[in-house]
Amino acid sequence: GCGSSGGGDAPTTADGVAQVKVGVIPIVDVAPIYLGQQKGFFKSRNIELTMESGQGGAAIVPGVVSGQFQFGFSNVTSLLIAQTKNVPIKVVANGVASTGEAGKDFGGVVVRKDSPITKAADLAGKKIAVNTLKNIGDTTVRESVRKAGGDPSAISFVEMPFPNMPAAVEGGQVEAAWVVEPSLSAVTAAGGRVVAWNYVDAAPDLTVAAYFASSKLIGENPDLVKRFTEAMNESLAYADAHPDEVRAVLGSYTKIDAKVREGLTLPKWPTAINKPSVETLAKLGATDGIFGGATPDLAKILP
Amino acid sequence: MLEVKGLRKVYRSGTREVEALRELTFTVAAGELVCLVGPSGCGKTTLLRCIAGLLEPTSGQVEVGDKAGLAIVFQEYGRSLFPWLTVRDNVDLPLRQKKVPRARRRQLVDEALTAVGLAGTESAYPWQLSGGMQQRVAIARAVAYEPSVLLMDEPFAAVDAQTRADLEDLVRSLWQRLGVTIMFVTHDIDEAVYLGQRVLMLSASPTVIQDELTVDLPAERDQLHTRADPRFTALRTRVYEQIQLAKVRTGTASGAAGELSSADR
Amino acid sequence: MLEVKGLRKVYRSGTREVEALRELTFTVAAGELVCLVGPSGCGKTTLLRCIAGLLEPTSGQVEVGDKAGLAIVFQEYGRSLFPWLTVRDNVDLPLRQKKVPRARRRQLVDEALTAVGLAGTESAYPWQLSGGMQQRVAIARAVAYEPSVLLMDEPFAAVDAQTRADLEDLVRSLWQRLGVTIMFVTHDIDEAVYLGQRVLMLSASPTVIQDELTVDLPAERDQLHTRADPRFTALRTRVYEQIQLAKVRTGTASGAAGELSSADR
Amino acid sequence: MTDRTEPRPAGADRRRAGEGQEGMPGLHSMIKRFLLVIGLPVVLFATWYLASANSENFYAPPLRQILVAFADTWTLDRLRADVLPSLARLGAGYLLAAVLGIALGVAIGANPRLRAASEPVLEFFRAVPPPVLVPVIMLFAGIGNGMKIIVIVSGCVWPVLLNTVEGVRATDSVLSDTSRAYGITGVARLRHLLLPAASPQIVAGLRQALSIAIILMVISEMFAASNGLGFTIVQFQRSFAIPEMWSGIILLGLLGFALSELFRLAERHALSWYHGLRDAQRRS
Amino acid sequence: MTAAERGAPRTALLGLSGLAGLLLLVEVLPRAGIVSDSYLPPASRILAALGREAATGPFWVAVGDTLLAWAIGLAIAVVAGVTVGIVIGAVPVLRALTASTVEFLRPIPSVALIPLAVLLYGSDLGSTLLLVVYAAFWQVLVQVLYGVADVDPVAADTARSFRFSSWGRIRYVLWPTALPYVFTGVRLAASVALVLAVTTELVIGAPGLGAVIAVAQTSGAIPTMYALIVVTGLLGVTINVAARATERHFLSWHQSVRGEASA
Ligand SMILES: Nc1ncnc2c1ncn2[C@@H]1O[C@H](COP(=O)(O)OP(=O)(O)OP(=O)(O)O)[C@@H](O)[C@H]1O
Ligand SMILES: Nc1ncnc2c1ncn2[C@@H]1O[C@H](COP(=O)(O)OP(=O)(O)OP(=O)(O)O)[C@@H](O)[C@H]1O
Ligand SMILES: [Mg+2]
Ligand SMILES: [Mg+2]
Repeated sequence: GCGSSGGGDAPTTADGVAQVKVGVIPIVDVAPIYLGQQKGFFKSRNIELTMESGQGGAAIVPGVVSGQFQFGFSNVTSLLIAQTKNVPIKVVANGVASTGEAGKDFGGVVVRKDSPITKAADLAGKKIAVNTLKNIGDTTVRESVRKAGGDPSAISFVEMPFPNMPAAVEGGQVEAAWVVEPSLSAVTAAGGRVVAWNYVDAAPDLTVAAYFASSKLIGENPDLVKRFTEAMNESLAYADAHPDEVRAVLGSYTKIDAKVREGLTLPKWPTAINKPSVETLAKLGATDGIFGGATPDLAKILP
Repeated sequence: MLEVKGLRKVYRSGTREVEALRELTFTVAAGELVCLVGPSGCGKTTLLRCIAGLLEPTSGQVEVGDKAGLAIVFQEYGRSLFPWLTVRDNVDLPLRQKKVPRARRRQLVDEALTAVGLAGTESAYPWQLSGGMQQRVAIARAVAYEPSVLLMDEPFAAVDAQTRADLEDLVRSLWQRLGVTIMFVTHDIDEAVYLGQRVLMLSASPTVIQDELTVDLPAERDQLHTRADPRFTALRTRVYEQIQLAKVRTGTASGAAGELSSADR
Repeated sequence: MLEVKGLRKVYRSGTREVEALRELTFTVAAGELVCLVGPSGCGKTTLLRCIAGLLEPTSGQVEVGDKAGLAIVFQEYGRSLFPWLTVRDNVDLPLRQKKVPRARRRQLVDEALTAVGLAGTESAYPWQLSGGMQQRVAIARAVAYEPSVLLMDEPFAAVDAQTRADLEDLVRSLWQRLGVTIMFVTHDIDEAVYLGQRVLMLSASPTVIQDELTVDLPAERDQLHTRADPRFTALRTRVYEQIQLAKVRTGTASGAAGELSSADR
Repeated sequence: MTDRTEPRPAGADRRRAGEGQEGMPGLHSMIKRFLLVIGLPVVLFATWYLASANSENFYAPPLRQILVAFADTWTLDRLRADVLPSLARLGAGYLLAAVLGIALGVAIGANPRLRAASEPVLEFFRAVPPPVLVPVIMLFAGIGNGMKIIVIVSGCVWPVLLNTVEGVRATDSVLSDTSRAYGITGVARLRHLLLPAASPQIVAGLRQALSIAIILMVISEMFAASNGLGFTIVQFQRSFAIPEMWSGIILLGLLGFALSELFRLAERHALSWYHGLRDAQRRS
Repeated sequence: MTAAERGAPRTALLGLSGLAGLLLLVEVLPRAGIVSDSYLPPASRILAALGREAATGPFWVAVGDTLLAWAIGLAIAVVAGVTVGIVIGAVPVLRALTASTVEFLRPIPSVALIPLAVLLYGSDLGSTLLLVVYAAFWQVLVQVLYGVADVDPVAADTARSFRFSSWGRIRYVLWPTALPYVFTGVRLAASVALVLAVTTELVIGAPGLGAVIAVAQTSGAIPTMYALIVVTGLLGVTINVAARATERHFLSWHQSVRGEASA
């Protein structure tokens, strides 16, 4: 990988196949790229993919900016924050979206079986776990509470990795937690209840995450970016249409139990980015002050 | 009061095996002062360590009447003082362990340090002292402890002749005053005869008791007259001859080698 | 060959200040054997350390002809041997540093160890030896080094009388054979007279040279006859008296105290 | 021919001059010490400043920007809100680790059997990375300060423990025999022999532990935290406030340096006998 | 048979019994309901998961990757730490000059350097090495510095009086004195290196055990996660056993080792 430190160019083999590294988080959301790789959607466009799994933006964004990775996967709010700081990156393909259906989304706010909290409004003033503070989790949860008529200002959010949340809810260390699949299934299987569908509440068909590249790569190798976007779109569409194959491919890069895999609620993988929902996220973020007073310029970050 | 029966000690480490003591049997009566002489490396230190219970004998037995009242002055004086304690605290610590009242402790420490000629160095650390001074601190510590059994391993090796004479007299007066049982290891034959009621001579390795000598000099001794006594000269010659014999018996002409039996297995 | 001029040494640590040497001036000719006696704590070790260049004098100068060929036997023999090396390696190491060829080294080490009576212990570690044996290893190391200047600080303190006599003869024969310059610190007045061509007597602290004595005994000495020589007795008496005087001059009756001047500031 | 004394290391003289003397030499040596302390860092910072002046790299901004961010970020309020809680947790965790490490270390070092039985288990836990240990700790200790303190303890107890064990094992045999002969046993043996004898090595362990404690303070604040220095730095990193992030790292370094200076003073005091002993023959 | 040889099997037995006690505790805690078994599964289930993992190829590749990163990183850190430590320790001016910088750099957590590492090396071995070496280096360095300061003045004087060359002094006096400290440093560094290797893999996804743990974590595969943690722990135990054996060999002269042989 050190060879490519000069810029965003991917090393290309003699027969014109580009070696591309993509920084992803090994969760359900990125199933399409693995599926697309399996189906040869990338190979047919002369792209040879290597997936590099990192834990969140801290590891992936610097890799993309420095050209260690050609593409990366990140949630939209992080991308918006990056834009306000003028990080030289830009979205090249959609990533994952909410199902838009309360009761059937891949993320939600859960409480213990015997918790007195029964609806989103009850979350006001409670201690809620999110995976990252000042990010998509807390802004959308606040919106849920706000929409339900509660006061979101007194919620205290604590940060904790998703996998730890079931235990924290169960043990009463937090009163509620925003979890996504497969932890969501784990909580409900143990009798926990979902009291708010924050993605659904925030915006209809919310675009949650996207694939991005560095501005440099986009400027210097537009052809590669175009091929990647096409392959990605094909993969997204295919994944959306073939949930069984998605469940199967999950077994190849995660360790989700086969039984759990069957029962998971899968997200949506539309090819188009839902711009109004991104605008909503930008607005919510601004309300909650996570951009430090700046306003994200959507035109600069979205394709 | 102090009984050693069939004592044997073999050091083992790795493939090296040294029989330091082959078989020792003797008794020391309560209140007796016995000197121990023997060639370098014959096992005197080993014997003292066994008596003090610091070393497990390979076989045989050691019985000491009152182990609690036992004090020892080590040959390696430099390493037996606590470098983190001042001279005063080094002497004081065992007394505190013995729960001697504070005022009495103070008195004992002062007396002992004065007796060995170290009044004025109380607040120094051992490593700020000369070799001989360190050795005297170790002696003062043992003296202040008022033991019922006192084991001394070449305690005067590092002090000058005059101080040595003073310390010899100190040991004798202490012994007479407190009735303490003393085992005294020395290389100096004159010293052994001057001090002891009895002199035990150890052979070179493999070590047994080569000879034993009762010193029939008067109980009141002093440096000038006792050493000039013809009986004294006769006794010291006797000890000297025995030690020569011990060396010769081991078959080495130089007399300095061969006290080590090393058995590689 | 060895010149000490107005040497003064004050130890300072914290608020404690000790004037170990007040003012020493003397010369030792090349190939001379000088013995140094003086009360415990008077500064003999300090003097040797200054000569060896291990300690910075507070004032005054030390000049040594050939520093490269200087060897020293420390009073703290136990700590001056490297515990991580066997007896053989301890003796061998300085020779390797001196780049002596391997075969010659082997020979020197074997000779030296045999001379001090330690043949057979080559593969032991120092801490497996008795105190006297350790001291002899340190002596063997200095002897094998074939120095041009040899400083010895109470080298025979921990060995028995017979071994001591052997080692004394070893030092004299070495000195005669190699023409080495030797400064020899001892507490034993007889030893000083028996060994030296000259005896330097240091006073108690604050230390100056109390007296100096040329030993006009024949160059060929042996334990039996030399010590029986009336001249020998006369000389040793002279040294003894001077040392007594040194003690008395400091004004302490016991003669053992007062060699320390501690100035709290 | 006139080789009087060997040239000695300059540092030795310097140290010598500093101790136990007032007036000019003391002041002189203080200035010298100050220059020594400040010298290399100044050079390094200057190099950094010049080398980064025209940096285009988003993640390696010019030092100038970082320094500006430093002044803007670490206001008194910020220090009170984020640094104080961190320091409190750090202090609690460090002290606990020190006590635990020394206590366990003495017990294990003095008892070969206990050591044999406990060593594999301890080594097992030592090899488990704190980030994966945290969930387990959370199970038992919740997510409050207790958890963070335990995380700090779980990481920085090791250097103290290991060094104490080794220090106790290496106690001089003659000293140990002396104690036994004079009936210095039990608690007295601990207080008057084992602890002082092992203290140089214990101090080495404590010093190691100090910087590890700071590191773990940061790591513990990556989980279930809502304030603290580590939390803030991670937050900056995530929100792409890169100059601010670097300024936080610099603050960590400064903190480490300040604490280690405090430590040095304490060590000089507690181990004065040891330093005296070691310096004894090197000084004039 | 010498005492040391007799002692070895017994030591191993005691050690194993200690581990067995830990296993028992982990088995009993969840079974007795003291903690929920969905968050801390009983030891038997963890071991079963471990068995399943161990039967797969990728697992061993991951173990190999981690060990490789660990070994290279540790080797670099130890060599650098010892060299720098002895040079700095032997020259007081250097020690005084670098002290503040060392104290400044030491507490900077490796995790805070992750962006820098990714920037330079992506998620390759290089990243892991950078972080591993950074963390482990200080462990060795500080121990060596303390070790060098512990030289017995009489031993040092002996070397000086016999005109040892600088190298001779380092090789025969400084080094043996510092060796026990170095061993402690290496043992500390070995586990820190392992911790950092796994953590880096966990966070930036460099190939290795850590990456597998991350996958197990995000997948909610609790027993598998614990099984992998057990593997890192066992690696630590193995490394320590090896370190102890070398130590016994090289430090047979040292008080701490010889005391045991004669007992
Ligand atoms: N490191 C030190 N710090 C302070 N004072 C010291 C130090 N070393 C020696 N002294 C003092 O210097 C004086 C002379 O000590 P030195 O060791 O030279 O005596 P010495 O003549 O060799 O005595 P001995 O015959 O007992 O070995 C003593 O009073 C001692 O207390
Ligand atoms: N720890 C040990 N390991 C192996 N051998 C030892 C050990 N300690 C002593 N020895 C051996 O035991 C023998 C007797 O030693 P010891 O120290 O008892 O002699 P000593 O009579 O006190 O001699 P010295 O008068 O020289 O002090 C020596 O041959 C020595 O090598
Ligand atoms: Mg002995
Ligand atoms: Mg001396």
